[in-house]
Amino acid sequence: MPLDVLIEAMLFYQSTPLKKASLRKLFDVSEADFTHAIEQLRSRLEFGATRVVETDLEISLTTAPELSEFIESLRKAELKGDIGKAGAETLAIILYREPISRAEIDRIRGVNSSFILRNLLVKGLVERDSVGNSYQFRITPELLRHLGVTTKQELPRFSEFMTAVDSFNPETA
Amino acid sequence: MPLDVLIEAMLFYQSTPLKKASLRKLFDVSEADFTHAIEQLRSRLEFGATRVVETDLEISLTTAPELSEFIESLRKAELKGDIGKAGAETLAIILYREPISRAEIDRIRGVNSSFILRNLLVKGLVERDSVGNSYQFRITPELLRHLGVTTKQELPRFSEFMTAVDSFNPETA
Amino acid sequence: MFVTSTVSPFSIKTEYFEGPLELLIELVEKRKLLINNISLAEVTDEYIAKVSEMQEQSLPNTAQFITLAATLLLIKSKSLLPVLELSDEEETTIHDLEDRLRLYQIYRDFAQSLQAEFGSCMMYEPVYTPPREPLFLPDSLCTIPTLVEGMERIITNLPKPNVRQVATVKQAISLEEMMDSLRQRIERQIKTSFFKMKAEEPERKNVIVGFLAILELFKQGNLIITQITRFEDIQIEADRAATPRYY
Repeated sequence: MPLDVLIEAMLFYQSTPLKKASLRKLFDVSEADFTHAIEQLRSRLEFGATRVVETDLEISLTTAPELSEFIESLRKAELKGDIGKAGAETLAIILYREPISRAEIDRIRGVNSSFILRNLLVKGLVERDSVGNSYQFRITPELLRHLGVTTKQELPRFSEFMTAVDSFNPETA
Repeated sequence: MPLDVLIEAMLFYQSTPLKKASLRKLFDVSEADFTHAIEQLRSRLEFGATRVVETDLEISLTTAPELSEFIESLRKAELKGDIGKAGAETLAIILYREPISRAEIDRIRGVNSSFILRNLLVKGLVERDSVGNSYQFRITPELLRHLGVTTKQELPRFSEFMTAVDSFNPETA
Repeated sequence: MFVTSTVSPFSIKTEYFEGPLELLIELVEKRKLLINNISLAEVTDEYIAKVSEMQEQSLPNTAQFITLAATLLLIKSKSLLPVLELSDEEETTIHDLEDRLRLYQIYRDFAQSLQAEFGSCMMYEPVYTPPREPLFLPDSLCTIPTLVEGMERIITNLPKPNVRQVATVKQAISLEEMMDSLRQRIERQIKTSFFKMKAEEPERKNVIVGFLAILELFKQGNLIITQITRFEDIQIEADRAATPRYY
Protein backbone atom coordinates (compact mmCIF):
# COMPACT_ATOMS: atom_id res chain seq x y z
CA MET A 1 0.00 0.00 0.00
CA PRO A 2 1.40 3.44 -0.84
CA LEU A 3 2.21 5.61 2.19
CA ASP A 4 -0.34 8.30 1.28
CA VAL A 5 -3.13 5.69 1.32
CA LEU A 6 -2.01 4.33 4.69
CA ILE A 7 -1.95 7.83 6.14
CA GLU A 8 -5.41 8.53 4.71
CA ALA A 9 -6.71 5.26 6.19
CA MET A 10 -5.31 6.14 9.58
CA LEU A 11 -6.78 9.66 9.53
CA PHE A 12 -10.13 8.34 8.30
CA TYR A 13 -10.24 5.60 10.92
CA GLN A 14 -9.25 7.84 13.85
CA SER A 15 -11.25 10.84 12.60
CA THR A 16 -9.41 13.13 15.00
CA PRO A 17 -6.12 15.05 14.66
CA LEU A 18 -3.03 12.84 14.93
CA LYS A 19 0.57 13.72 15.75
CA LYS A 20 2.75 13.72 12.66
CA ALA A 21 5.67 12.43 14.73
CA SER A 22 3.70 9.33 15.81
CA LEU A 23 2.60 8.64 12.24
CA ARG A 24 6.18 8.86 11.00
CA LYS A 25 7.27 6.53 13.77
CA LEU A 26 4.43 4.08 13.05
CA PHE A 27 5.29 3.90 9.34
CA ASP A 28 9.02 4.23 10.01
CA VAL A 29 9.59 6.84 7.29
CA SER A 30 11.83 9.89 6.91
CA GLU A 31 10.45 13.38 7.20
CA ALA A 32 10.98 13.95 3.47
CA ASP A 33 9.04 10.80 2.51
CA PHE A 34 6.31 11.72 4.92
CA THR A 35 5.98 15.27 3.59
CA HIS A 36 5.95 13.92 0.05
CA ALA A 37 3.17 11.44 0.92
CA ILE A 38 1.09 14.26 2.45
CA GLU A 39 1.51 16.25 -0.75
CA GLN A 40 0.36 13.26 -2.79
CA LEU A 41 -2.63 12.83 -0.51
CA ARG A 42 -3.53 16.51 -0.79
CA SER A 43 -3.50 16.46 -4.56
CA ARG A 44 -5.36 13.15 -4.79
CA LEU A 45 -8.16 14.50 -2.58
CA GLU A 46 -8.37 17.79 -4.45
CA PHE A 47 -11.63 17.07 -6.29
CA GLY A 48 -13.28 15.13 -3.49
CA ALA A 49 -15.15 16.04 -0.32
CA THR A 50 -12.24 15.81 2.13
CA ARG A 51 -9.15 17.89 2.92
CA VAL A 52 -5.95 17.39 4.90
CA VAL A 53 -5.63 20.00 7.68
CA GLU A 54 -2.09 20.43 8.95
CA THR A 55 -0.33 22.32 11.74
CA ASP A 56 3.35 22.09 12.64
CA LEU A 57 2.74 19.01 14.77
CA GLU A 58 -0.61 17.54 13.79
CA ILE A 59 -2.66 16.42 10.86
CA SER A 60 -6.35 15.72 10.40
CA LEU A 61 -8.91 14.81 7.73
CA THR A 62 -11.97 17.07 7.43
CA THR A 63 -14.66 18.10 4.98
CA ALA A 64 -13.72 20.72 2.36
CA PRO A 65 -14.41 24.37 3.24
CA GLU A 66 -16.70 24.72 0.19
CA LEU A 67 -19.00 22.19 1.85
CA SER A 68 -19.44 24.15 5.07
CA GLU A 69 -22.93 25.39 4.28
CA PHE A 70 -24.07 21.95 3.20
CA ILE A 71 -22.73 20.26 6.36
CA GLU A 72 -24.21 22.98 8.53
CA SER A 73 -27.60 22.26 7.02
CA LEU A 74 -27.21 18.67 8.26
CA ARG A 75 -26.39 19.64 11.79
CA LYS A 76 -28.72 20.53 14.57
CA ALA A 77 -28.51 24.26 15.13
CA GLU A 78 -25.42 24.72 17.18
CA LEU A 79 -23.85 27.89 18.46
CA LYS A 80 -20.53 28.34 16.77
CA GLY A 81 -19.69 31.16 19.07
CA ASP A 82 -17.53 34.19 18.53
CA ILE A 83 -13.92 34.15 19.69
CA GLY A 84 -14.06 37.82 20.66
CA LYS A 85 -11.50 40.56 20.16
CA ALA A 86 -9.13 39.33 22.87
CA GLY A 87 -9.38 35.72 21.67
CA ALA A 88 -8.65 36.69 18.06
CA GLU A 89 -5.72 38.83 19.15
CA THR A 90 -4.22 36.00 21.20
CA LEU A 91 -4.70 33.57 18.30
CA ALA A 92 -3.02 36.00 15.88
CA ILE A 93 0.03 36.11 18.14
CA ILE A 94 0.15 32.31 18.54
CA LEU A 95 -0.30 31.81 14.78
CA TYR A 96 2.75 33.92 14.07
CA ARG A 97 4.97 33.01 16.99
CA GLU A 98 4.15 29.40 17.88
CA PRO A 99 5.42 27.76 20.03
CA ILE A 100 5.11 30.72 22.38
CA SER A 101 4.94 31.13 26.17
CA ARG A 102 2.21 32.99 28.03
CA ALA A 103 4.74 35.56 29.23
CA GLU A 104 5.55 36.51 25.64
CA ILE A 105 1.87 36.72 24.71
CA ASP A 106 1.25 38.96 27.73
CA ARG A 107 4.15 41.19 26.73
CA ILE A 108 2.84 41.71 23.21
CA ARG A 109 -0.74 42.30 24.33
CA GLY A 110 0.27 44.38 27.35
CA VAL A 111 -2.21 42.50 29.49
CA ASN A 112 -2.55 39.22 31.37
CA SER A 113 -3.79 36.51 28.98
CA SER A 114 -4.31 33.56 31.30
CA PHE A 115 -8.09 33.76 31.22
CA ILE A 116 -8.26 34.00 27.45
CA LEU A 117 -5.72 31.19 26.99
CA ARG A 118 -7.69 28.89 29.25
CA ASN A 119 -10.75 29.68 27.20
CA LEU A 120 -8.97 28.84 23.94
CA LEU A 121 -7.61 25.60 25.46
CA VAL A 122 -11.07 24.54 26.58
CA LYS A 123 -12.38 25.16 23.06
CA GLY A 124 -9.50 23.09 21.66
CA LEU A 125 -8.34 25.98 19.45
CA VAL A 126 -4.86 25.96 21.00
CA GLU A 127 -2.88 23.37 22.89
CA ARG A 128 0.03 23.60 25.29
CA ASP A 129 3.15 21.60 25.96
CA SER A 130 5.00 21.78 29.20
CA VAL A 131 8.53 23.07 28.55
CA GLY A 132 10.64 23.36 31.69
CA ASN A 133 8.66 25.42 34.16
CA SER A 134 6.25 26.95 31.71
CA TYR A 135 3.91 26.10 28.88
CA GLN A 136 4.37 26.68 25.19
CA PHE A 137 1.21 27.34 23.21
CA ARG A 138 0.48 26.18 19.68
CA ILE A 139 -2.46 26.24 17.30
CA THR A 140 -4.49 23.08 16.62
CA PRO A 141 -6.05 21.59 13.48
CA GLU A 142 -9.33 22.46 15.22
CA LEU A 143 -8.49 26.15 14.83
CA LEU A 144 -7.66 25.76 11.14
CA ARG A 145 -10.95 23.89 10.65
CA HIS A 146 -12.78 26.86 12.14
CA LEU A 147 -10.91 29.22 9.85
CA GLY A 148 -11.65 27.08 6.78
CA VAL A 149 -8.02 26.55 5.75
CA THR A 150 -5.85 23.44 5.56
CA THR A 151 -2.66 25.24 6.69
CA LYS A 152 -2.12 28.61 8.36
CA GLN A 153 -0.23 29.84 5.31
CA GLU A 154 -3.53 29.71 3.39
CA LEU A 155 -5.11 32.32 5.64
CA PRO A 156 -6.07 35.48 3.79
CA ARG A 157 -3.44 38.18 4.44
CA PHE A 158 -1.17 35.71 6.26
CA SER A 159 1.96 36.46 4.23
CA GLU A 160 1.30 40.20 4.38
CA PHE A 161 0.94 39.84 8.14
CA MET A 162 4.13 37.76 8.42
CA THR A 163 6.10 40.34 6.46
CA ALA A 164 4.77 43.16 8.61
CA VAL A 165 5.75 41.45 11.85
CA ASP A 166 9.09 40.27 10.45
CA SER A 167 10.01 43.84 9.62
CA PHE A 168 10.21 44.51 13.35
CA ASN A 169 13.58 43.69 14.81
CA PRO A 170 13.67 40.48 16.83
CA GLU A 171 13.98 42.04 20.28
CA THR A 172 10.76 44.01 19.93
CA ALA A 173 8.87 41.50 17.79
CA MET B 1 -20.85 21.00 -6.00
CA PRO B 2 -21.12 17.78 -8.04
CA LEU B 3 -23.53 15.22 -6.59
CA ASP B 4 -20.81 12.61 -6.01
CA VAL B 5 -18.88 15.07 -3.81
CA LEU B 6 -22.00 15.92 -1.82
CA ILE B 7 -22.73 12.23 -1.26
CA GLU B 8 -19.13 11.61 -0.22
CA ALA B 9 -19.27 14.58 2.20
CA MET B 10 -22.46 13.26 3.72
CA LEU B 11 -21.11 9.71 4.16
CA PHE B 12 -17.79 10.95 5.50
CA TYR B 13 -19.35 13.41 7.92
CA GLN B 14 -22.07 11.10 9.25
CA SER B 15 -19.69 8.11 9.35
CA THR B 16 -22.56 5.66 9.56
CA PRO B 17 -24.56 3.77 6.89
CA LEU B 18 -27.28 5.96 5.37
CA LYS B 19 -30.50 5.05 3.57
CA LYS B 20 -30.16 5.51 -0.17
CA ALA B 21 -33.79 6.56 -0.38
CA SER B 22 -33.26 9.39 2.11
CA LEU B 23 -30.16 10.59 0.26
CA ARG B 24 -32.06 10.70 -3.04
CA LYS B 25 -34.83 12.60 -1.36
CA LEU B 26 -32.39 15.02 0.29
CA PHE B 27 -30.70 15.83 -3.02
CA ASP B 28 -33.95 15.52 -4.97
CA VAL B 29 -32.45 13.41 -7.78
CA SER B 30 -33.67 10.51 -9.91
CA GLU B 31 -32.51 6.97 -9.26
CA ALA B 32 -30.48 7.05 -12.47
CA ASP B 33 -28.65 10.26 -11.53
CA PHE B 34 -28.05 8.90 -8.06
CA THR B 35 -26.64 5.61 -9.36
CA HIS B 36 -24.47 7.51 -11.80
CA ALA B 37 -23.09 9.73 -9.02
CA ILE B 38 -22.28 6.64 -6.91
CA GLU B 39 -20.40 5.16 -9.88
CA GLN B 40 -18.41 8.38 -10.24
CA LEU B 41 -17.65 8.34 -6.53
CA ARG B 42 -16.50 4.72 -6.69
CA SER B 43 -14.10 5.39 -9.51
CA ARG B 44 -12.76 8.59 -7.98
CA LEU B 45 -12.01 6.78 -4.69
CA GLU B 46 -10.41 3.80 -6.45
CA PHE B 47 -6.82 4.67 -5.52
CA GLY B 48 -7.55 6.01 -2.06
CA ALA B 49 -8.11 4.49 1.37
CA THR B 50 -11.91 4.55 1.37
CA ARG B 51 -14.59 2.53 -0.46
CA VAL B 52 -18.32 2.88 -1.00
CA VAL B 53 -20.15 -0.07 0.49
CA GLU B 54 -23.70 -0.59 -0.74
CA THR B 55 -26.53 -2.85 0.31
CA ASP B 56 -29.97 -2.84 -1.30
CA LEU B 57 -31.12 -0.06 0.97
CA GLU B 58 -28.05 1.51 2.51
CA ILE B 59 -24.77 3.05 1.57
CA SER B 60 -21.67 3.82 3.63
CA LEU B 61 -18.02 4.80 3.40
CA THR B 62 -15.48 2.40 4.92
CA THR B 63 -11.77 1.69 4.66
CA ALA B 64 -10.72 -0.47 1.72
CA PRO B 65 -10.73 -4.24 2.38
CA GLU B 66 -6.99 -4.39 1.56
CA LEU B 67 -6.46 -2.23 4.63
CA SER B 68 -8.40 -4.43 7.05
CA GLU B 69 -5.31 -5.97 8.61
CA PHE B 70 -3.75 -2.54 9.11
CA ILE B 71 -6.96 -1.14 10.68
CA GLU B 72 -7.22 -4.17 12.95
CA SER B 73 -3.68 -3.55 14.20
CA LEU B 74 -4.59 0.09 14.90
CA ARG B 75 -7.63 -0.98 16.84
CA LYS B 76 -5.62 -3.39 18.95
CA ALA B 77 -2.96 -0.77 19.66
CA GLU B 78 -5.64 1.69 20.68
CA LEU B 79 -7.15 -0.79 23.13
CA LYS B 80 -3.81 -1.88 24.54
CA GLY B 81 -2.35 1.38 25.91
CA ASP B 82 -3.45 2.58 29.35
CA ILE B 83 -5.68 5.64 29.75
CA GLY B 84 -2.81 7.80 31.05
CA LYS B 85 -2.83 10.61 33.58
CA ALA B 86 -5.22 12.74 31.52
CA GLY B 87 -7.51 9.72 31.12
CA ALA B 88 -7.51 9.10 34.88
CA GLU B 89 -8.35 12.78 35.52
CA THR B 90 -11.23 12.71 33.07
CA LEU B 91 -12.51 9.45 34.50
CA ALA B 92 -12.27 10.93 38.01
CA ILE B 93 -14.40 13.98 37.12
CA ILE B 94 -17.01 11.76 35.53
CA LEU B 95 -17.01 9.48 38.55
CA TYR B 96 -17.52 12.35 41.02
CA ARG B 97 -19.77 14.57 38.91
CA GLU B 98 -21.83 12.28 36.66
CA PRO B 99 -23.90 12.85 34.64
CA ILE B 100 -21.69 15.53 33.16
CA SER B 101 -21.41 17.14 29.72
CA ARG B 102 -18.21 17.35 27.72
CA ALA B 103 -18.29 21.14 27.93
CA GLU B 104 -18.35 20.94 31.73
CA ILE B 105 -15.49 18.41 31.81
CA ASP B 106 -13.43 20.69 29.55
CA ARG B 107 -14.24 23.71 31.66
CA ILE B 108 -13.12 22.03 34.87
CA ARG B 109 -9.96 20.52 33.40
CA GLY B 110 -9.11 23.68 31.45
CA VAL B 111 -8.32 21.69 28.29
CA ASN B 112 -10.25 19.99 25.54
CA SER B 113 -11.09 16.38 26.42
CA SER B 114 -12.71 15.05 23.25
CA PHE B 115 -9.91 12.66 22.30
CA ILE B 116 -9.63 11.26 25.82
CA LEU B 117 -13.39 10.75 26.03
CA ARG B 118 -13.33 8.70 22.85
CA ASN B 119 -10.66 6.49 24.31
CA LEU B 120 -12.70 5.98 27.48
CA LEU B 121 -15.79 5.18 25.38
CA VAL B 122 -13.91 2.66 23.23
CA LYS B 123 -12.66 0.90 26.36
CA GLY B 124 -16.14 0.68 27.83
CA LEU B 125 -15.16 2.75 30.88
CA VAL B 126 -17.71 5.50 30.23
CA GLU B 127 -20.93 5.73 28.28
CA ARG B 128 -22.86 8.67 26.91
CA ASP B 129 -26.50 9.63 26.53
CA SER B 130 -27.72 12.18 24.05
CA VAL B 131 -29.44 15.04 25.91
CA GLY B 132 -30.72 17.80 23.65
CA ASN B 133 -27.81 18.99 21.53
CA SER B 134 -25.07 17.46 23.63
CA TYR B 135 -24.02 14.30 25.43
CA GLN B 136 -23.95 13.48 29.10
CA PHE B 137 -21.22 11.13 30.26
CA ARG B 138 -21.44 8.46 32.98
CA ILE B 139 -19.24 5.68 34.29
CA THR B 140 -20.36 2.30 32.90
CA PRO B 141 -22.00 -0.12 35.36
CA GLU B 142 -19.08 -2.51 34.67
CA LEU B 143 -16.49 0.01 35.83
CA LEU B 144 -18.55 0.96 38.90
CA ARG B 145 -18.61 -2.72 39.87
CA HIS B 146 -14.89 -3.02 39.14
CA LEU B 147 -14.19 -0.03 41.42
CA GLY B 148 -16.57 -1.38 44.05
CA VAL B 149 -18.56 1.86 44.17
CA THR B 150 -22.22 1.63 45.14
CA THR B 151 -23.04 5.27 45.88
CA LYS B 152 -21.15 8.42 44.97
CA GLN B 153 -21.40 9.81 48.48
CA GLU B 154 -19.16 7.06 49.81
CA LEU B 155 -16.31 8.06 47.46
CA PRO B 156 -13.22 9.34 49.32
CA ARG B 157 -13.36 13.07 50.16
CA PHE B 158 -16.60 13.40 48.20
CA SER B 159 -17.92 16.60 49.78
CA GLU B 160 -14.47 18.24 49.88
CA PHE B 161 -13.98 17.70 46.14
CA MET B 162 -17.51 18.79 45.31
CA THR B 163 -17.10 22.04 47.22
CA ALA B 164 -13.79 22.78 45.50
CA VAL B 165 -15.26 22.25 42.04
CA ASP B 166 -18.48 24.13 42.84
CA SER B 167 -16.61 27.17 44.11
CA PHE B 168 -14.68 27.44 40.87
CA ASN B 169 -16.39 30.06 38.81
CA PRO B 170 -14.65 30.66 35.49
CA GLU B 171 -16.34 34.04 35.06
CA THR B 172 -14.07 35.52 37.69
CA ALA B 173 -10.98 33.51 36.83
CA MET C 1 -16.96 39.72 26.98
CA PHE C 2 -16.85 38.18 30.40
CA VAL C 3 -16.62 41.45 32.23
CA THR C 4 -20.18 42.46 31.48
CA SER C 5 -21.34 39.49 33.53
CA THR C 6 -19.26 40.33 36.62
CA VAL C 7 -19.95 44.05 36.67
CA SER C 8 -23.16 44.80 38.50
CA PRO C 9 -26.12 45.41 36.21
CA PHE C 10 -26.46 48.91 37.65
CA SER C 11 -23.05 50.13 36.54
CA ILE C 12 -22.83 52.30 33.49
CA LYS C 13 -21.94 50.31 30.41
CA THR C 14 -19.00 51.82 28.62
CA GLU C 15 -17.01 50.38 25.78
CA TYR C 16 -14.79 47.75 27.30
CA PHE C 17 -11.07 47.57 26.63
CA GLU C 18 -9.22 44.54 27.87
CA GLY C 19 -5.73 45.98 27.54
CA PRO C 20 -4.06 49.38 27.59
CA LEU C 21 -2.58 49.01 24.09
CA GLU C 22 -6.02 48.23 22.72
CA LEU C 23 -7.40 51.46 24.20
CA LEU C 24 -4.43 53.53 23.08
CA ILE C 25 -4.49 52.32 19.48
CA GLU C 26 -8.22 52.96 19.36
CA LEU C 27 -7.69 56.60 20.42
CA VAL C 28 -4.89 57.16 17.91
CA GLU C 29 -6.84 55.59 15.06
CA LYS C 30 -10.02 57.47 15.92
CA ARG C 31 -8.10 60.64 15.03
CA LYS C 32 -6.61 59.00 11.94
CA LEU C 33 -3.10 59.62 13.28
CA LEU C 34 0.14 57.72 12.84
CA ILE C 35 1.90 56.32 15.86
CA ASN C 36 4.50 58.84 17.08
CA ASN C 37 5.28 61.13 20.02
CA ILE C 38 2.99 63.82 18.72
CA SER C 39 -0.07 61.62 18.35
CA LEU C 40 0.57 59.92 21.69
CA ALA C 41 0.80 63.30 23.43
CA GLU C 42 -2.41 64.30 21.73
CA VAL C 43 -4.44 61.34 23.00
CA THR C 44 -3.03 61.41 26.54
CA ASP C 45 -5.86 63.44 28.07
CA GLU C 46 -8.53 61.21 26.65
CA TYR C 47 -6.61 58.09 27.66
CA ILE C 48 -6.37 59.36 31.22
CA ALA C 49 -10.04 60.29 31.33
CA LYS C 50 -10.89 56.75 30.24
CA VAL C 51 -8.62 55.13 32.84
CA SER C 52 -10.04 57.38 35.52
CA GLU C 53 -13.50 56.12 34.52
CA MET C 54 -12.27 52.51 34.65
CA GLN C 55 -10.82 53.06 38.09
CA GLU C 56 -14.16 54.33 39.36
CA GLN C 57 -15.88 51.23 38.00
CA SER C 58 -13.17 48.96 39.47
CA LEU C 59 -12.64 47.22 36.12
CA PRO C 60 -9.94 44.52 35.93
CA ASN C 61 -6.37 45.21 34.77
CA THR C 62 -6.55 48.89 35.75
CA ALA C 63 -2.99 48.69 37.11
CA GLN C 64 -1.65 47.93 33.63
CA PHE C 65 -3.58 50.89 32.21
CA ILE C 66 -2.07 53.18 34.83
CA THR C 67 1.49 52.06 34.09
CA LEU C 68 0.95 53.04 30.49
CA ALA C 69 -0.70 56.32 31.53
CA ALA C 70 2.53 57.25 33.31
CA THR C 71 4.52 56.80 30.10
CA LEU C 72 1.99 58.81 28.13
CA LEU C 73 2.17 61.65 30.63
CA LEU C 74 5.93 61.71 30.30
CA ILE C 75 5.56 61.97 26.54
CA LYS C 76 3.04 64.73 26.87
CA SER C 77 4.99 66.63 29.53
CA LYS C 78 8.12 66.44 27.43
CA SER C 79 6.34 67.64 24.31
CA LEU C 80 4.83 70.62 26.12
CA LEU C 81 7.80 71.27 28.34
CA PRO C 82 10.98 70.47 26.43
CA VAL C 83 13.08 71.51 29.45
CA LEU C 84 11.87 68.44 31.32
CA GLU C 85 14.78 66.07 31.69
CA LEU C 86 14.12 62.39 31.08
CA SER C 87 16.37 59.57 32.19
CA ASP C 88 17.81 57.16 29.63
CA GLU C 89 15.48 54.54 30.95
CA GLU C 90 12.48 56.78 30.36
CA GLU C 91 13.63 57.60 26.84
CA THR C 92 13.86 53.86 26.17
CA THR C 93 10.42 53.22 27.66
CA ILE C 94 8.93 55.91 25.41
CA HIS C 95 10.66 54.56 22.35
CA ASP C 96 9.61 51.00 23.22
CA LEU C 97 6.01 52.07 23.63
CA GLU C 98 5.86 53.31 20.06
CA ASP C 99 7.34 50.04 18.80
CA ARG C 100 5.10 47.91 20.97
CA LEU C 101 2.10 49.83 19.77
CA ARG C 102 3.03 49.48 16.11
CA LEU C 103 3.58 45.75 16.55
CA TYR C 104 0.37 45.43 18.49
CA GLN C 105 -1.45 47.20 15.66
CA ILE C 106 -0.23 44.57 13.17
CA TYR C 107 -1.44 41.70 15.35
CA ARG C 108 -4.71 43.50 16.06
CA ASP C 109 -5.37 44.08 12.34
CA PHE C 110 -4.73 40.44 11.56
CA ALA C 111 -6.89 39.42 14.52
CA GLN C 112 -9.78 41.37 13.03
CA SER C 113 -9.61 39.36 9.84
CA LEU C 114 -9.33 36.13 11.88
CA GLN C 115 -12.41 37.07 13.84
CA ALA C 116 -14.34 37.70 10.63
CA GLU C 117 -13.11 34.43 9.14
CA PHE C 118 -13.75 32.34 12.25
CA GLY C 119 -16.61 29.87 11.83
CA SER C 120 -17.68 31.36 8.47
CA CYS C 121 -16.40 28.42 6.46
CA MET C 122 -16.05 25.46 8.79
CA MET C 123 -14.37 22.21 7.84
CA TYR C 124 -15.85 19.29 9.75
CA GLU C 125 -14.46 16.13 11.24
CA PRO C 126 -16.74 13.11 10.98
CA VAL C 127 -19.35 12.74 13.68
CA TYR C 128 -17.98 10.31 16.23
CA THR C 129 -19.89 7.07 16.57
CA PRO C 130 -18.74 4.89 19.44
CA PRO C 131 -18.15 1.21 18.63
CA ARG C 132 -21.20 -1.01 18.81
CA GLU C 133 -19.67 -4.09 20.40
CA PRO C 134 -19.55 -3.58 24.18
CA LEU C 135 -16.02 -3.96 25.47
CA PHE C 136 -14.79 -3.55 29.00
CA LEU C 137 -11.06 -2.95 29.29
CA PRO C 138 -10.11 -1.45 32.65
CA ASP C 139 -6.39 -0.93 33.16
CA SER C 140 -4.07 -0.48 36.14
CA LEU C 141 -5.13 3.18 36.42
CA CYS C 142 -8.77 2.28 37.02
CA THR C 143 -8.59 2.17 40.80
CA ILE C 144 -10.11 4.41 43.45
CA PRO C 145 -6.72 5.70 44.76
CA THR C 146 -5.56 6.65 41.23
CA LEU C 147 -8.83 8.42 40.51
CA VAL C 148 -8.68 10.28 43.83
CA GLU C 149 -5.18 11.44 42.87
CA GLY C 150 -6.54 12.54 39.50
CA MET C 151 -9.23 14.55 41.24
CA GLU C 152 -6.60 16.16 43.50
CA ARG C 153 -4.60 17.22 40.45
CA ILE C 154 -7.67 18.74 38.84
CA ILE C 155 -8.50 20.73 41.94
CA THR C 156 -4.89 21.94 42.30
CA ASN C 157 -5.02 23.15 38.70
CA LEU C 158 -8.30 25.05 38.98
CA PRO C 159 -7.67 28.79 38.46
CA LYS C 160 -7.58 30.66 41.77
CA PRO C 161 -9.34 33.94 41.05
CA ASN C 162 -9.04 35.34 44.57
CA VAL C 163 -5.29 34.91 44.84
CA ARG C 164 -4.78 36.77 41.59
CA GLN C 165 -7.01 39.65 42.60
CA VAL C 166 -5.14 40.18 45.86
CA ALA C 167 -1.82 40.22 44.00
CA THR C 168 -3.13 42.85 41.59
CA VAL C 169 -4.42 45.09 44.36
CA LYS C 170 -1.05 45.06 46.10
CA GLN C 171 0.90 46.34 43.14
CA ALA C 172 -1.78 48.69 41.93
CA ILE C 173 -1.25 52.37 42.38
CA SER C 174 -4.07 54.72 41.67
CA LEU C 175 -4.12 57.12 38.81
CA GLU C 176 -4.05 60.00 41.29
CA GLU C 177 -0.93 58.68 43.01
CA MET C 178 0.82 58.34 39.69
CA MET C 179 -0.15 61.87 38.62
CA ASP C 180 0.92 63.25 42.00
CA SER C 181 4.36 61.77 41.76
CA LEU C 182 4.86 63.12 38.26
CA ARG C 183 3.62 66.54 39.33
CA GLN C 184 6.06 66.61 42.23
CA ARG C 185 8.84 65.75 39.92
CA ILE C 186 8.02 68.55 37.51
CA GLU C 187 7.69 70.92 40.43
CA ARG C 188 11.20 70.08 41.45
CA GLN C 189 12.37 71.27 38.07
CA ILE C 190 10.00 74.13 37.52
CA LYS C 191 8.43 76.49 39.97
CA THR C 192 4.75 76.86 39.40
CA SER C 193 1.73 77.44 41.51
CA PHE C 194 0.82 73.80 41.68
CA PHE C 195 0.89 73.85 45.46
CA LYS C 196 -1.47 76.75 45.59
CA MET C 197 -3.71 75.17 43.01
CA LYS C 198 -3.80 71.93 44.94
CA ALA C 199 -4.66 73.67 48.21
CA GLU C 200 -7.60 75.42 46.62
CA GLU C 201 -8.85 72.27 44.96
CA PRO C 202 -10.23 69.56 47.24
CA GLU C 203 -11.22 67.23 44.37
CA ARG C 204 -8.15 65.16 43.44
CA LYS C 205 -9.49 64.52 40.00
CA ASN C 206 -9.56 68.25 39.35
CA VAL C 207 -5.90 68.52 40.31
CA ILE C 208 -5.18 66.24 37.39
CA VAL C 209 -7.29 68.31 35.08
CA GLY C 210 -5.53 71.45 36.34
CA PHE C 211 -2.15 69.89 35.78
CA LEU C 212 -2.99 68.98 32.23
CA ALA C 213 -4.44 72.44 31.67
CA ILE C 214 -1.20 74.08 32.78
CA LEU C 215 0.79 71.88 30.45
CA GLU C 216 -1.61 72.90 27.72
CA LEU C 217 -0.98 76.57 28.47
CA PHE C 218 2.71 76.10 27.82
CA LYS C 219 1.96 74.68 24.44
CA GLN C 220 -0.33 77.53 23.53
CA GLY C 221 2.34 80.00 24.55
CA ASN C 222 0.27 81.65 27.25
CA LEU C 223 3.00 81.11 29.79
CA ILE C 224 6.53 82.28 29.49
CA ILE C 225 9.27 80.05 30.76
CA THR C 226 12.52 81.72 31.64
CA GLN C 227 15.63 80.07 32.88
CA ILE C 228 18.17 82.64 33.96
CA THR C 229 21.17 80.37 34.12
CA ARG C 230 21.51 76.66 33.65
CA PHE C 231 20.55 74.55 36.67
CA GLU C 232 18.70 77.49 38.10
CA ASP C 233 15.00 77.59 38.84
CA ILE C 234 12.76 78.01 35.89
CA GLN C 235 10.49 81.00 36.06
CA ILE C 236 7.04 80.78 34.66
CA GLU C 237 5.00 83.81 33.88
CA ALA C 238 1.70 84.44 32.22
CA ASP C 239 2.05 86.00 28.82
CA ARG C 240 -0.49 88.72 29.43
CA ALA C 241 -0.12 91.63 31.79
CA ALA C 242 -3.68 91.28 33.03
CA THR C 243 -3.36 87.76 34.35
CA PRO C 244 -1.88 87.20 37.79
CA ARG C 245 1.74 86.18 37.84
CA TYR C 246 2.85 82.73 38.77
CA TYR C 247 5.97 83.60 40.80
